[in-house]
Amino acid sequence: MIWIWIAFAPILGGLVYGGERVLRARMQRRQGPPFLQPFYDMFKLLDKRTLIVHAPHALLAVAHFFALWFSVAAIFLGWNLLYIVFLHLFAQIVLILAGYSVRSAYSHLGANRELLMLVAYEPILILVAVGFYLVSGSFDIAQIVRGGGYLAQMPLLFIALLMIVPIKVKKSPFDVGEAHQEIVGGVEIEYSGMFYEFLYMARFLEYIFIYSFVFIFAGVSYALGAALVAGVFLLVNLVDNATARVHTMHMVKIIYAVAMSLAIANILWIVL
Amino acid sequence: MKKTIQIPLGSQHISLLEPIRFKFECENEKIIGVDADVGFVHRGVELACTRSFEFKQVGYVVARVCGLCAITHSLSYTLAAEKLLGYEANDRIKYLRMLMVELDRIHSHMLCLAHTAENAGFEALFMQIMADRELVMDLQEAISGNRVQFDFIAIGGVNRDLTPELTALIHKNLTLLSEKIDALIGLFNNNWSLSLKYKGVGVLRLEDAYTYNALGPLARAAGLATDVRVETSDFPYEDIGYTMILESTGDIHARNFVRLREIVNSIAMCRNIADNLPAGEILEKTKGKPKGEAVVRVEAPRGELFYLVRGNGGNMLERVRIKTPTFSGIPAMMEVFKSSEYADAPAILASFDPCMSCTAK
Amino acid sequence: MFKSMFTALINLFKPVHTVNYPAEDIVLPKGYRGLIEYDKESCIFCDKCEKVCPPGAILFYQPLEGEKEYRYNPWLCIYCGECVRACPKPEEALWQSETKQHSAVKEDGANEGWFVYEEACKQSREDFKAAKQASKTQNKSEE
Amino acid sequence: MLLTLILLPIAAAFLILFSSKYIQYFLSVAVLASGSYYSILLFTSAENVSFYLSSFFNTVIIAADIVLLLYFLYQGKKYNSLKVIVLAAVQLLLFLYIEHVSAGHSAQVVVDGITKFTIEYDTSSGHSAEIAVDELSRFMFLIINIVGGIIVLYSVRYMEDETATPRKKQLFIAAMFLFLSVMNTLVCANSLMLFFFLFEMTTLASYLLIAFRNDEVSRTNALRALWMNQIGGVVILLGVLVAVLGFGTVMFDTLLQHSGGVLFLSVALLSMAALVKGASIPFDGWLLGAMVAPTPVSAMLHSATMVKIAPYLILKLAPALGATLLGGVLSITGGLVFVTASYLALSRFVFKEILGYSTVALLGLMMALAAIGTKESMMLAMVLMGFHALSKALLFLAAGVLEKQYHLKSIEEMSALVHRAPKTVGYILLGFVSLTLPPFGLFMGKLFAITSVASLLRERPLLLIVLVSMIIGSALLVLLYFKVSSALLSNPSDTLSAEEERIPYGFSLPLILLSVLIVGTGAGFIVIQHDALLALLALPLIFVFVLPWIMRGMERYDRTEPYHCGEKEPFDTALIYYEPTIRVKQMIYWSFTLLFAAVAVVGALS
Amino acid sequence: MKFFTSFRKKSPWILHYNAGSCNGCDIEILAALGPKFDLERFGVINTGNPKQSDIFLVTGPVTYRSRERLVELYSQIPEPKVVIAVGSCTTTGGVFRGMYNVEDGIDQYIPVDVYVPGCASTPQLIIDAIVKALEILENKSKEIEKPFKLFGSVETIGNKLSRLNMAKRVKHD
Amino acid sequence: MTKLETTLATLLADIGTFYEPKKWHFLTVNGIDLGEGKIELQWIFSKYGVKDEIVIYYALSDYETPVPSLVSLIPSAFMGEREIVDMFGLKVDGAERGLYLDEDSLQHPLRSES
Repeated sequence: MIWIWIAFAPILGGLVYGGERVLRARMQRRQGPPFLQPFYDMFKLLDKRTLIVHAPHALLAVAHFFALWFSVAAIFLGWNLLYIVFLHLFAQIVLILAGYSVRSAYSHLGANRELLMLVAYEPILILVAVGFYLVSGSFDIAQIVRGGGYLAQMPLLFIALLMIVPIKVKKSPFDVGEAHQEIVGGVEIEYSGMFYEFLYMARFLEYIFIYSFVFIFAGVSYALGAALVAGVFLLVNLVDNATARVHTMHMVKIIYAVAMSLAIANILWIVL
Repeated sequence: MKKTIQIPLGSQHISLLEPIRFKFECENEKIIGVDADVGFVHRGVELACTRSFEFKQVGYVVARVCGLCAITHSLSYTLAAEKLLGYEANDRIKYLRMLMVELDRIHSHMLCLAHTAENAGFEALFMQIMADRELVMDLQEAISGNRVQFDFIAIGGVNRDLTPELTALIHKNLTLLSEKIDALIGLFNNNWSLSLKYKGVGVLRLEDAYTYNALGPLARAAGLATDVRVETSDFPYEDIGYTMILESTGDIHARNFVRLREIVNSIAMCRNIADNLPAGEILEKTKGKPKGEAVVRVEAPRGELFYLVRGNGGNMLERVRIKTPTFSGIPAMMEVFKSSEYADAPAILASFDPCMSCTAK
Repeated sequence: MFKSMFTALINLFKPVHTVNYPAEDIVLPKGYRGLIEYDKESCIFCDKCEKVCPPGAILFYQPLEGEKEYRYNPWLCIYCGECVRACPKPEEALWQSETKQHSAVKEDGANEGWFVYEEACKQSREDFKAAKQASKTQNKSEE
Repeated sequence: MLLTLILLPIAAAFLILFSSKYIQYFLSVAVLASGSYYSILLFTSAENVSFYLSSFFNTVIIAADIVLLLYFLYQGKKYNSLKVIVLAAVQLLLFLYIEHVSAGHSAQVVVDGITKFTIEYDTSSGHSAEIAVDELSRFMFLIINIVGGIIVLYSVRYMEDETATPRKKQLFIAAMFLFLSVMNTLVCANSLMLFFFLFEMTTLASYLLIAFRNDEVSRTNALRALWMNQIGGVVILLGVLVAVLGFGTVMFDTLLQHSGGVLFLSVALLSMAALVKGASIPFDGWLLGAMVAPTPVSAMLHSATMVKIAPYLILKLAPALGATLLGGVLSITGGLVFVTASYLALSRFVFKEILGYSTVALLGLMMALAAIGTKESMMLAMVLMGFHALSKALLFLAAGVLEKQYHLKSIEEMSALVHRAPKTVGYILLGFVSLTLPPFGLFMGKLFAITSVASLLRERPLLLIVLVSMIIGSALLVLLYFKVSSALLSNPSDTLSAEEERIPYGFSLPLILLSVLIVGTGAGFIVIQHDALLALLALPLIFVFVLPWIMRGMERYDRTEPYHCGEKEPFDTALIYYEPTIRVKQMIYWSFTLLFAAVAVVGALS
Repeated sequence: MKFFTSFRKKSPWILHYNAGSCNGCDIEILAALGPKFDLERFGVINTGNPKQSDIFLVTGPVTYRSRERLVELYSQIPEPKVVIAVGSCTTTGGVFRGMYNVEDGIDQYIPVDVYVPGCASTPQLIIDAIVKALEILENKSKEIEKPFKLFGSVETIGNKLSRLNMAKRVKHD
Repeated sequence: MTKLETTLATLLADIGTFYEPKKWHFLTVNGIDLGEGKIELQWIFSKYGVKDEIVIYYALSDYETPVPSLVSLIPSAFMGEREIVDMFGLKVDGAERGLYLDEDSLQHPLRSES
């Protein structure tokens, strides 16, 4: 059963993404694309002629996708949260190396920004994991989802997590890594056709990855988890529709000043 | 011995509507040097106006110099030609011309605001302004028959008249629009992320505005009180409730605000015109051929548009000199880019509302 | 920011602005400057429209015998309406309709075909002139 | 066995002076092989041994110490460095005073009346021996002999390209060998006086080797390294003085058996020496300056082995630190050094300096873990030491290759290096990845460190600072390493033909050895820790095996050029910098100086 | 494959380039992306990146300076691709036909599939054109389409093509 | 509109005494080809806040005489100067060609002979 979930994780993420595009359009009072649009895009991309800049660059995108899938699978398998965060870091680094491996200004800028994003959200994710550990006594997700009451014990950590969700799903105000109007998609820029598809699907997996973190805050109650995810999903899109993109350094500063202190305060609260 | 990174912006870039090529020398993402190439849209209109087109056609040709300020281009040319022909338009014509120019200003300013928002990464605001902008686009289409290229002004008058239905439509749409603009003013003032992105970014100081001869909304945002609408006597702007809008900070926020408040002012002027339209012919026959030299300045949405037309009494003109607002704005623009962040560059660029097709002709 | 968030939330329950265009039609306003239409019957072949047209989208082909042929390239036309204003018989011979032109595909030869036609028109004028000249001289010689 | 470890390098050093190139290779391989063999053997035999030094030997050491300090004095006078002179004089006075004081306790030391020239083996005595091999020492032997041996092997090849007289080259290699021996002795010294002597020997070694190229820059940097390290010597002597006055002992183990009283002051002073040797801020200056030395020196002294004295010393003192306030302050200092040094490294552009700063940072982390003082955290500190030595040695050696083969030092010049030197860049990337990413040892160490610190949070909330700095520091290091790789990568196209890169065997063999060790030990560590995580190993496998295999199939795709907005402009990469302003920098230095002083104050107060 | 081909028309991503137009058509493209006309209904994303685009929306009569960029961008779009010339000056040169610095329509340089009339072209016309382009896109083969002219000297073109591994497919004349 | 005659030699001095940045707005440099190799150059200024106050300095010249650059007085003049360099093929110190025209474009298009 778990393996089926893992296998269908990208599709699940695609549905979330499709839903989001519709939702965003409606918030802007547009009709918006069809719900299944991400899948249309996927199939179309498979059909395109593939132009690559050079082989390692193209293959690193594939590696990014699979490494990300691996980390999402680790979530479903209930592994140690810390491993999952670092596996995800591995996937991101692969992408960053890909960004650096072409001689293109935008790709490099995008990779730089991805790195800074990493610096911003990774500590928060680890602190969230530490929070879970302190409350539940284990880093293992399998253990964590058997417990409960996380929201009551670590509300500030939850807010800190909320602050980094826009970074991960590339939503305003923290969509600096993609920043279409500035760096035309950043690291994605040199990909086309099939290899771009891997990055496109990796985005679906990012959705699953970050919303899983939101989900496990509910602990044993799956209904609450679903409600949390839905709520956060709506909230993130509302914020996306109400903010401009901030600078990369602003983002890092905001995350460090606000989210980090919230997280630390919460951990102190648990500990003391 | 830090090396710098060269970031291209253009000629094709998603944040650009028109081809302009910037090459930013950046340290990290901070711009320390700018190189600009503005000649992508050069078509040779000035020469064509004197070689291939007769003076009556030139009005339609120069309108195609720029889609956004089409009406001001044809208006400036027409005024110059009328001066050469010794013709003075009646009040109805003047009012109708002013109406279209102000409507054009509203739509151009709104486009600029939307584009600045888009380039600042605020997609929802872009959509909101574009939706509101459709109100004025519909109005223009109803009045002139086309959304962008109005071809409304001809030598000797205007091509179309205002019917009572149109007057009603103007009132209806502009009332709706002014509510939306009020909401926008609140939004631009209060949104936290917009203030990060706009306030204190891309500052053009007043001294620089003087030194680099900035003009139009850029200059007014820096506090330089210049507006061709008060510096020429071709149109009775004072009669229809013109006020000069000035801001002092000179950043993107100030430029946006100048535009927003000018939209409010233009809406009021348009409604005044629609209410108090004098009677008269809309198209009068003109006689003769242009002879002599005439200079015309008109306030386009981006600033002063300057035409110098010289004719020698023939069907063909001798010289049509077009000096467009963005052409004068570029030195100031390049100055402002320095020491700002690359991440702000698209928004700064859009806030200058550059019009390359004007610049390169 | 919170106000915009609230607006976005409210917008979810408001009707969309979008017009589902190809499925449902957008009504063009009265006086929309659409295609230039021509009635051969009323035309007096004064060539005024051809002369005033800024891009040269109206051309008259001059066959050696018979009436001139009117040609119009809607993909070159800038829809300014100057031809209609120049026409001595507006609304009869030449008028601007409110229909919009459809897009062309390769087969329509929007550009290449017109290049050929421009050449042909120019040639036809010269040929016609030459023929006229020839006939004139012929007439003269006959006389 | 221990004797072999100590004496063999000395013998080799002697022979080197009279040998040609090939014999040099042979000797270094021999030392590497036997050193590794014996250290592994020692490591696997879980037996603690100890030695007593004869009184003659002690006298020799005292004499040597005095000579050494006088040499420092002389050097200070020669190069007109007041700091060196003053510090050397202070050390000399302190040293003589301690000798004078400890003479009263000498009855303990020369027990059994051994007067022979040799070192004698004795396990029966209940007294402390001058040399005692414990678990920690055996682990250090592994690092010193294997990593150090590899570096020596590398330095033989490296010296071939150096512009210096043959005699000087031989001396250099001999010095490297001698250094191995010194380190081997240092990590099993139980006597504080012996430890001080060897500590000063390492200072001398780094001084001489930094000054190897003998130009202006090396000279000033060497002097700076000298006086900064002398501060370490001074605090050690102070610590010894306190120990002697307080407890009447100059032995580590005896000292640590005591409790209360001035113990904490003594321990604090000794750990301050660790901070100095570990080049923690504000002493980072000397390690950075040391990067002008030939690369094997940087690899050996300044990242792989010598600076490891710092965490070693803290680990040695850890039983006394435990859950005390002093331990807390030390671990916080370590954690903050980790963050700050990672941050400061972001503004550097010389490749070796970046490596140097990241060494400072990771040493801070190790010290923090060691100072926490639980069994688990100490074990992790050791693990980190081991993996760090391997990875950093690899990186430094690769940096040396770049320096010798391509004459590149600054990363700014390394743009698109992957095109010219794919293999070297591969090694560098392996080094970076092994320092940050799963499934390699260092990453696993950090991971377990987070777990272990998190588990202590409830008892010791102060450790939250360490935890947070660990997390942020790791993130900053990731930023640092992969920012650097931005310059190396950026390949225009893989269809351009390039000359094949040839790394001489003298260079490639050490690199390969280290890489194999990194991967092997990482895998081994995973197996020991957690069998289930073996799946993680699949990740690098993707890169190593699957991707090149697929790469062949990539021929069929069409190539295109990068997007430049439609223009055809070349693009120069450049690094991004995160430079602190001068005020921030000053603040950092001042606060760390205060923190350094706080260690002593806390030690004195508790 | 037929299965994948059918998705082409459901996800046309556009690249917009202004080759010297008066920006009237450009603002209409922007308006078409706005809420009233909302091109995203058709799955359109304005990617701004040739490598991920299917539809090349060009405006402007091709000025001398934008020729190379036009061709460069065109050749970076992977097949199958459709080019739409928006506005009369793009189609035929429009009012700029015959001016000294323009090239009378983009079909002098790249193969155009759909010509949109209008000066300026309206969002309705642009939507019409995209709908038409989608039909064309669906029936296109994946054969490499090449621009009529490449820039640079002949030698460098040959070099470039062989370097980009395209030489075996594109026979340049 | 006031037209003041000047010469290329005295241009810098004339405009230097005339131009005050806070009073006058520099519009542009204009050239008009008078035929037979003669060219009329115009420097156009307008006054801030005053109705219809335009001052045009003009000078007669030919294609070959170098035109002095006003950039030292008016930094924003370089755009206009580059334009006349392109359009008339004049020589202005410090102004490069190529603002609008490429190598294979029609060179100096606004000359009457072109």
